[in-house]
Parts: sequence; structure tokens; C-alpha cells
Amino acid sequence: MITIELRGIWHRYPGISNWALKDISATFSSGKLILVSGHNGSGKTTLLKIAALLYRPWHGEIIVEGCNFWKMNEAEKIKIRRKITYVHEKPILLRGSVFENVAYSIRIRGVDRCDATEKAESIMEELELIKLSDKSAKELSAGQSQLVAIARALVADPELILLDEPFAHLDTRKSKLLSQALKVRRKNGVGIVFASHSRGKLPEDLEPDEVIVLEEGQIISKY
Amino acid sequence: MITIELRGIWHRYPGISNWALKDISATFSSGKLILVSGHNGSGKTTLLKIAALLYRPWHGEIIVEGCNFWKMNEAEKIKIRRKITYVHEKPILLRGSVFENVAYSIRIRGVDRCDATEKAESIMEELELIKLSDKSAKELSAGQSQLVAIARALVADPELILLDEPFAHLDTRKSKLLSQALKVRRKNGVGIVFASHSRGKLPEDLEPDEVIVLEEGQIISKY
Amino acid sequence: MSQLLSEVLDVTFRTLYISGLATVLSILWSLPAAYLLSFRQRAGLLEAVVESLVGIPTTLLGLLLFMLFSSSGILGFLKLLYTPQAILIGQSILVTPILISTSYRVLREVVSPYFELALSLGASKIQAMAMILRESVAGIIASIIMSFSRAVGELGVAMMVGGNIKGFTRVLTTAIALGVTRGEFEAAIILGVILLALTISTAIAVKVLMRLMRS
Amino acid sequence: MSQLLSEVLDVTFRTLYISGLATVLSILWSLPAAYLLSFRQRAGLLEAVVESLVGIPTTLLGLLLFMLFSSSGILGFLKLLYTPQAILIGQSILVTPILISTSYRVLREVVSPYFELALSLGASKIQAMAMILRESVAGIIASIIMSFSRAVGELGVAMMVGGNIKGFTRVLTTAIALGVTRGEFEAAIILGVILLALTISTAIAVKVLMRLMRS
Amino acid sequence: FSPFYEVRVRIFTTTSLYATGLLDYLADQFKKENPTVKLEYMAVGTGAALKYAEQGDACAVIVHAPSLEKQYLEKGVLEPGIIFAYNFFIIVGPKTDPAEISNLNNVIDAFKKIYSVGEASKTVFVSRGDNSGTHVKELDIWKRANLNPAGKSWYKEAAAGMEQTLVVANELQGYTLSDIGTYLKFKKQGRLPNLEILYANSTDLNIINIYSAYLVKKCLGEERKYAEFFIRFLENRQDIIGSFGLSEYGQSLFYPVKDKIQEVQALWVKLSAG
Ligand SMILES: Nc1ncnc2c1ncn2[C@@H]1O[C@H](COP(=O)(O)OP(=O)(O)OP(=O)(O)O)[C@@H](O)[C@H]1O
Ligand SMILES: Nc1ncnc2c1ncn2[C@@H]1O[C@H](COP(=O)(O)OP(=O)(O)OP(=O)(O)O)[C@@H](O)[C@H]1O
Ligand SMILES: [Mg+2]
Ligand SMILES: [Mg+2]
Repeated sequence: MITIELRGIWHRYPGISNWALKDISATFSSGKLILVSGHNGSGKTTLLKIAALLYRPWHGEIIVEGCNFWKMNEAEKIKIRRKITYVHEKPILLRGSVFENVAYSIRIRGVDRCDATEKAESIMEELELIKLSDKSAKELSAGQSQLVAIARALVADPELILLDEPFAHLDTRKSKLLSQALKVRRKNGVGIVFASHSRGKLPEDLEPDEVIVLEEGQIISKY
Repeated sequence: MITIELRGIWHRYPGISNWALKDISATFSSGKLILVSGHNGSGKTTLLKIAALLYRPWHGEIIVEGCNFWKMNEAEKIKIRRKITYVHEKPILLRGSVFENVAYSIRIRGVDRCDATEKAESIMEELELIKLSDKSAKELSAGQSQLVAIARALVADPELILLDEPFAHLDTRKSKLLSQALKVRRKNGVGIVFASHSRGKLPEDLEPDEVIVLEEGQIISKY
Repeated sequence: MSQLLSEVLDVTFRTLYISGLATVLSILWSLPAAYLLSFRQRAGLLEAVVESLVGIPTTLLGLLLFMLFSSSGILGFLKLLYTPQAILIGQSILVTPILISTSYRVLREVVSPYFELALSLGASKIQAMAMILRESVAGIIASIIMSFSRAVGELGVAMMVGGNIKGFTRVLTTAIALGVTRGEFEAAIILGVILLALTISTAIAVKVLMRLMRS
Repeated sequence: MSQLLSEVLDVTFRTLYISGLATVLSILWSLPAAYLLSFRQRAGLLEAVVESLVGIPTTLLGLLLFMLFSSSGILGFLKLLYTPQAILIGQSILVTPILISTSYRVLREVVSPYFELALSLGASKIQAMAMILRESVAGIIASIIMSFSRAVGELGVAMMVGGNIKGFTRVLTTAIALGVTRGEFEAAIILGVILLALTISTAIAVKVLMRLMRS
Repeated sequence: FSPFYEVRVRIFTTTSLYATGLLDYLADQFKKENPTVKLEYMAVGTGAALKYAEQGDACAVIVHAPSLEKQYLEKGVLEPGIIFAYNFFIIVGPKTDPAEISNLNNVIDAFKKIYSVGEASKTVFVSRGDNSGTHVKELDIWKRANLNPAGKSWYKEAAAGMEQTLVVANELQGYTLSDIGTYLKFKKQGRLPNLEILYANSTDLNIINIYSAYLVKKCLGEERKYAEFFIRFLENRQDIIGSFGLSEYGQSLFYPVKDKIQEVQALWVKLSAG
């Protein structure tokens, strides 16, 4: 169980005077599926990265497990970070094979080699990536790399997973596999957050618990 | 008027033994709208780059204006390249402002500063990018950069434009603007080639003249 | 006193002039070489060789050039020995490996996506090269500054083919070396401080200029 | 003859040992420094200073260290002067600027996306650093090779704080300088060839090793 | 190496002496008698050697510039030392000898001739300019000749060691003052095809070159003991010095002082007065 509560978040990028996010309050927690939507440039990516604890906001608080995240010490921070994963809009893969990429998130959690292999392989089966296992990450097509990045985030068994436009490059079959995989995890209490510019980009069988609509950095509606 | 004819193209990536494209023949020409579709990893991007004269195929010929492109001399090649633009799946922007990015394609064609500014501004009006004009390219969101990359390719008034998943990150409004812009150019005789994993990703008002379906590097159907 | 000052100024100016020109000269071949090298798929061996030459002992290079330029050498007829020109040539050769290696590292990251991008927008090969250089300009500038600093700071070449002749080929490093030989350590250190101030302020000036030009 | 050979081997081995260790020592602080520097937003000034120190005259550095280590210097009590340890320290300082500057250039490109990526997958700061180093390993290796080559090829420090003592602190460059002083140019050149062969083969060995380790 | 049973003795010496190989030769002989002692030579100019002595980094110095030596003796850096060898400076220059000094028998006249021919732009003179023993000697001769060539375009200050200066003189086809040892060594190696000895005169006391060895006051302990041994060795084994180079160059590079000690000492005193 994890809950990330954003309270009055303001954020801007260094050197830019405009606020990318203005006074955002929202709560993301285990078991819930939340869609963050809005036009291009409305602040979805920024919000997700703030919620994923990657950007430190200029103003406002992020309360995780009852405490202000950005005031925690390194050890506490890392304990929380281990429970959350985030998938970038433009996937960044590591040098090495697809397998190594997927296994990375488990390896850094100190899982032993044998278990790690098993887990990585099971997720690759689930997303039909097993054929690509030995391919070098540099040799993937756009859709393939997006899926590998997603697998790498899922394999860590996060309590909360944030996905930024995960379906942008996935074909119909891959999209189905992913929404299937997410549905299973949602049932098991994993919190899921999507960013997508319109509801229409989400597969129909993934019904969000809440939709947050952004416009120029502000939440204009929640339903 | 330009016609690019691929004859029996085979291509593979260096160091990889599998063929990414196998015996592809196809023709792309002015005034036609062609959709290249297929699953992730089926070879759409590779085919588009071959047709855009960016990759030199291992086997097969590319006939442009009656001659084998890859046997032309530098001067002839550049003459042809000036008539074609290609938009990458993952946009690559240049250092500098959005305006500088858009103006680049005209500037390298030797258009004088004044005309270039006018043209760049008119395309930015058309795609509603004018507000971003002075923004640095590094500061754009995913959808914004994709649109800038598209504007940069359109501004050169190509006779043939190839777009790799152009709608992947565009919101509904931006997608409409783009399909509108493309429709106008199609009427004026510009050839358009899309890559997209499914017909569904294309706005409904853009009816392709031909759909090429790829599967594991081969054309499995054309209609 | 004022004579000493004018001597120091003379040496400083000569250093700046010779090493600056040597760096510019070396750019003429090093950047194109780095550019070409960055297109190669398997450049590991060449890389290794060029990187190893970064530290080539200046005495060795100086000796080789001396043998070339000496009156009994192959290029003796050019009468270059013990002239500023000889130092210029020597230093431009000396900095070639560091200039190639460091700018190659920068270009390599940029070359493949941007070359393709340039072509995709209808650029010629020269325009593509210009784009690539522009995208990696910060790294290239750093590489040039390092090379200039290396040229200013080297001793062996200036000594062996320049001859450290007062008022003609004496540069800061040979003057420092002279101070050390004479046991005038304080003078040597003062010259050293001038040398560092010179390279540091040149470097800062270049970076500031770059920033201004960009905006 | 065989005595000469054993002397050459002795000097070669000592060079490899001292400069290799100096490079390793310098890595201990240079890589972390480059890593930290690569996070800074406005690093232009620091960059310029470090890049300018790349070519710091070895004679000057040698002189400064000499004054430090000399028995009347602050660190005189350590009795380091004219020992291989003194060269080791001097060279590790000498290569610091080139090691920082070149690895910084490489890290800078990688740091910001990969640090974020590492955190997004739950990595600790140390794991993030490991990821970043791993992603830029080719450039880091190049930077280390250049530094090693610089250490092997420098003369001033080895001469001033090593003293070029036969059988104890004589390294390849000081032996070359001695050859030049004695007019034994051929011997000097042969030693120079050995030196280059040494750095080139080390560089190639490292690159081959890297390739093997990756696959 | 085993630093545990060896005593290191740091001796700073002039480059010219080291480059001839005499010192290594002496060290080998010394080693036979004192196997646990390791002589470490640092070859630098006389000026620098004395400076190092002052800093306390040398245990003994071997130098050849009486006027400088005297200064450091007076400063209390050095202990009274010994003169162990001498030889004569020579003037070398182009075969054509434009200043026609080869038939002169006084070095001051020779310098005067060079000066006037230099003023006529017909030749150049290359100076060490590095505050070494040889440089001090050269300046001394100019002074005696009442001339000041500093700043003249034909007077090249190629501030460097003797070897480099000879090489420069060879290339520029100019005159220079040299010690005999370095010249012969380089000549024999074929490095100096354009240079000949144009003035050598073992009766001209103005060009005598006196080598002395000193113990440095700050040097203490074991090292001092063996440094003293070595200086004693230099004093007592003059036969070695006299015969060094005979077989290779056909002439002695250094003359032992043993038989002429009074005479040479008197000269030293005269020279040190400047
Ligand atoms: N690195 C950056 N530096 C400066 N400004 C940025 C940066 N990234 C985004 N911005 C700006 O912040 C605002 C919000 O961007 P964000 O990426 O969050 O939008 P988004 O909703 O994810 O858009 P898209 O649907 O296009 O991905 C935009 O105005 C954008 O221009
Ligand atoms: N740079 C590369 N090096 C090696 N192999 C590559 C490279 N790029 C693509 N491939 C391989 O070539 C095949 C075709 O890839 P391509 O990118 O053309 O697919 P695509 O149809 O565009 O897929 P997507 O819908 O995911 O973009 C795939 O199997 C892919 O793994
Ligand atoms: Mg976004
Ligand atoms: Mg693709």
C-alpha cells in the first residue's frame, strides 16, 4: 500500500518563467487507475515526473506514507522509490540486451541472479518479448523499445506504476497485452497512472477510476 | 512531379543477419497518399528510410527520375534530396529556437532570409505553432516537438513527404490541423507516405490511395 | 624593471601568438580527421593509437623535428630551425592527437542521428557537416581549449626546434625552464602564473564569446 | 649488451608501474569530480579553468612539487623527494585536469537522462552513478587512456621530483632526455619508440579487454 | 632495489660533467669499495645545483663556478670543499673562422675579434645564458674584454645546457664557449659537423675550468658520512680522473690537480673574486 499525495504543487523548468504546473493537488494510490489527460504541453509529463518523485517541485508538498518526501533522508527516499516505477514517454534503454534491460530493475533491488532471471523471463513471456530477449536494445523498433521499457518497470513489482503515453507506439496486439497485464496488476492492488492526451488513446477495457484533465498546468476538471 | 520506385529491395542492419526488408517493390509518387502499416518491428520505419533515400539498401534498385539513385553523383543526389523530406518517428530537433528549427530546411535551400522568415511563419500559423516560435527546442513537450519536426519538413515544400507515425504524440486538435494541412498539399500534387501500425491511427478524413501491409519485412498485401 | 616587464610581455605575446596559430593550424586537419573517423564503424584500433599519442613526449617530437629541420636533415634547406615557424609546426603536430581524440569523442555521439537528419531535410554533405559541428560546438570548443593549453604548456618542441633564443624564439615554457636551470625559482613561478592566467583567461573569453554568439 | 637490455626493461617496467598507478590514483578523485561537475547547470567557468590546466607545464608543476617536498619545504619531513612515490604523486596531479575534462564531456551528455532513468526504476544514488558510468564507459576508457599516455609521456615532474636517478627513479622520458643531453640521439629515439609502443599496446589491450567483457 | 641496507647519497652536479660519463665511471669505482652506498646524481646547472644545496636537498655538489661557489660558501651553505680536477674551456666555431681567432693566444683578444666581426653581421655567438659555470665564465671574459654584447642581434642567448648550446651553434654556424668534454663527446658522435676547436690554450689562465666538490652543511647522518667518503675518494683517486677518456678521445678530458694543487688553488681564489 502506497499513497502519494500532491499538495499545492507549483513547478517550473530552470530558466523559464512560466509555471508548467500551477497549484496541483492530487492523490495517487495503490489499486487505483488514474488517467492524466490534456492537450500537448498542458503539463502531463511534468505532473507524472513530480508524482514519480523525479522532479523536486518548487512549491508544495508531496506526502508519502505520512511524511514530506523531499525532506526525508537518502535511506528513506530510496525505500519509497523502490516501490514506484515510471516509464518515460520516450523510452531510454540501457546498453546491452533486452533481457539485461528488463532484469536491471530487479537486479538493483538485490534479487539473486536466479530469481531475477525467472522473473524477467516471466514478464517477457507475458508481453511476448521473449523472442527479443537476446537482441541488443539498440536494435529495436520504436514499438519494441517502448514495450521493453514498460516491461522493465513492471518487473520490479511496483506498488505504483506511472506510464507516460505507453500506447503511443504499440500496435493493436501489443496494446491488448499491456492492458491485460495492467488489469491483472490493478486487481492485485497496484496503483496505475497514465498520461495521455485523450481518453481515446486508452484501450476501452481499461476504465479509469479517475480522470484528471490539465490545461496550461492547471487541473481544470477531475471526474 | 517525382516518383520513387523501389525494385526488389533487400535491407538489413549492420551486424544483424536477419533481413529487415525482403524483396520490397513499391512506388511512391506525387499526389498519392500511401499508408505503410504493419505490426511493431515489421519494417515500416526501415522501408520509409529507404524510400526517403537515407539508407542505402543491400540489394535492389531505387529508380528516381529514370535513374538509379545510388549510382548518381553527389550533385544529382542532392537535387533529388531537396525534393523529399522525411520526419523521424522520434523527432530530432536542432539547438536553437522553434523558429530556427522550422527555418532550417528553407535556409539550406538558399532561400533569402526575408522569404524564409515569411514562409516559416506561415507554416507555423497553419499548425498553430506561432506561440512557441521563440521557445528553445529543448523546452518542448513530446507532442510539441513532434509537430515542430513536421513543420520543419513541410516548410521546404517537398514534392514527396514521408511521415513516420506522425500522430503518435499529437492531441486531437493538433492531429486535425495536421491532416488538414496534408489534405491541402495532397490536392496540390504532393506525395504523402505514412507509416503507422494500424489504419486506426490515421484521422478518418485522410483516406489513403493505397495501403501497404508489412509483416516481418515482407509486403503481405497491398490495397 | 621596465625592461624586464617589456621582456615578459614580449615572451607572453610570442607564446600566445605561436601557440594560438599552432592550434588554428592543427584544427585545419584535426577536425576533418575527427569528423571522418566518427563515421567509421570499427574505429577502436585507430582510436587507441591516436589516444596514445596524446602524451607523446615533447622531447621526442622535438628531437625528431630537429633531425628533420637540421641543416643535415631532409628539410634542412627550408632553414626553419630555431625560428618561431619551427615551433609553430611542431606544436601544431603535437596537439593533433589530443584535438582529434577529444573532438572525435564529441562528434561520434552526434554524427549518426544528425547526419541522417540533415539528409532527411535535403542538406548537402557540407551542410550536414556544418549541422553536426554546430550541434557539438560546446565539446569542440572544449577540445580546442585543451589543445591550446597543451601547446602553450609544452616545452620540448619549443626548446629543441625553437632553441630558446632570447627575443626571437623564447616562449613562456622555455623561459620557465631557464628560470629553473638558473635556480631562479621565484621568477619561474611568476612566469608559470602568467602562463596559467593566459590560458585560463583565453578559455574564459572563448566560452563567453560562444555564449554571446548563441544568444 | 644484456646489461643494456635489462636496464631498458627496468626503466620500461618502472615507467609502466609509476604512470599506471598515477593514473589509477587520479581516477579516484577525477572521476567523482567529473561526475559531480556534470550535474552543475552553469559549469562554464570551472570547465574553462580545468581545461586550461590540461597543458600545465610539467616543469612548473615539478618545480612547485619540488618546493613542497624539498627538505626545507612544508612536506619535506615526508622525505619524498627523489623517490618514485614523488613522481607518482606528481603525475597523478598532472593528469587530473585532462582526466576530469575529458570524462566530464562524456558524462555530461549522459548524466541528465540516465540519472532520471535510474531513479525512475528505483536505483539508489550509487546505482545511478554506476549506470551512468556504464553507459559512458567507452568515453571514460578513452579518457583514461589519454591520461595514462600523458603520464607516461611527461618529463618535467619525473625530472624535478624524481631526479632521474639510475635504477631508482629513471623513467622512459627522463632516459630520453638524458640520451638527448648525451648526444645519443639514436638511443633516445629507440626509447621513444618503446614508449609509444608501450602506450599504444596498453591502449589496444584495454580496448580489446573492454570488448571481450561486454560480450 | 633494497633501500634498507643501502645509503642514498644525493649529489648535484653540473650537466657537462655528468654528460661525459665521468661521474658514472667514478661511481662504479666507488661502489666497488663501498657496496652499500648508492650515489645518486642529479645533473643540473651550477646555479641550480647551489640553489638545491641551499634548500637542503643535496648532500654534496660538484660545480665549476668559483665566484658563485664563494657566495654560497659565505652564506654558510657549503663546507669548505676540494678542487679535484680542472681543464680548459675552448672556443668552437665554424671551420671558416670568420673572426680569425685560431691563431690568437689570448681568449680576450679572441672575444674582441668575435665582437667586432659580429657587429659587422658576419657571424654569431651563442651564449649558454643559463647561469651555469660555463656561462659565468663567458660573462667574465666579456667583462675582462670591456665589452657588453647583451642585446646584440648576433649574440644569441640560447639558454640551455652545453649540449643544446653546441647544437645550436652548429646549426647557426656560430661561435661558442664550451668545455672540452662535452664538445669532444658530441664531435665524436658526429653531431657537430660544422664546428671546430678554434681556440684552445692550456697556458691561458683566463679559460681554466676548475671543478670542485663540496659537502652541504645541512646534510647529516649516514648520508653525510658517505658523501665525505666520496669526496675523499675524489681527492685520492686522481689517477682515475686523469685517465678517463684517454682511450676514447685520444686525450684526457680532465686533468688531476694533485701535482698542481697550489697553483690551481691560487687561480680559484683569483677567479672567485670575480
Ligand atoms: N525540459 C523542459 N524545459 C523547459 N520547459 C519544458 C521542458 N519540458 C516541458 N516544458 C514545458 O512545460 C510545459 C508542460 O510540458 P509537458 O511535457 O509536461 O506537457 P505534456 O502535457 O506532457 O505534453 P505532451 O502531450 O506533448 O507530451 C510545456 O509548455 C513545455 O513547453
Ligand atoms: N538500428 C537497428 N539495428 C538493428 N536492427 C534494427 C534497427 N532498427 C530496427 N531494427 C530491426 O529491424 C526490424 C524492423 O524495424 P523497424 O523499425 O523498421 O520496425 P517498424 O515497423 O517501424 O516498428 P514500430 O512499429 O515498432 O516502429 C525490427 O526487427 C527491428 O528489431
Ligand atoms: Mg508529455
Ligand atoms: Mg517504426
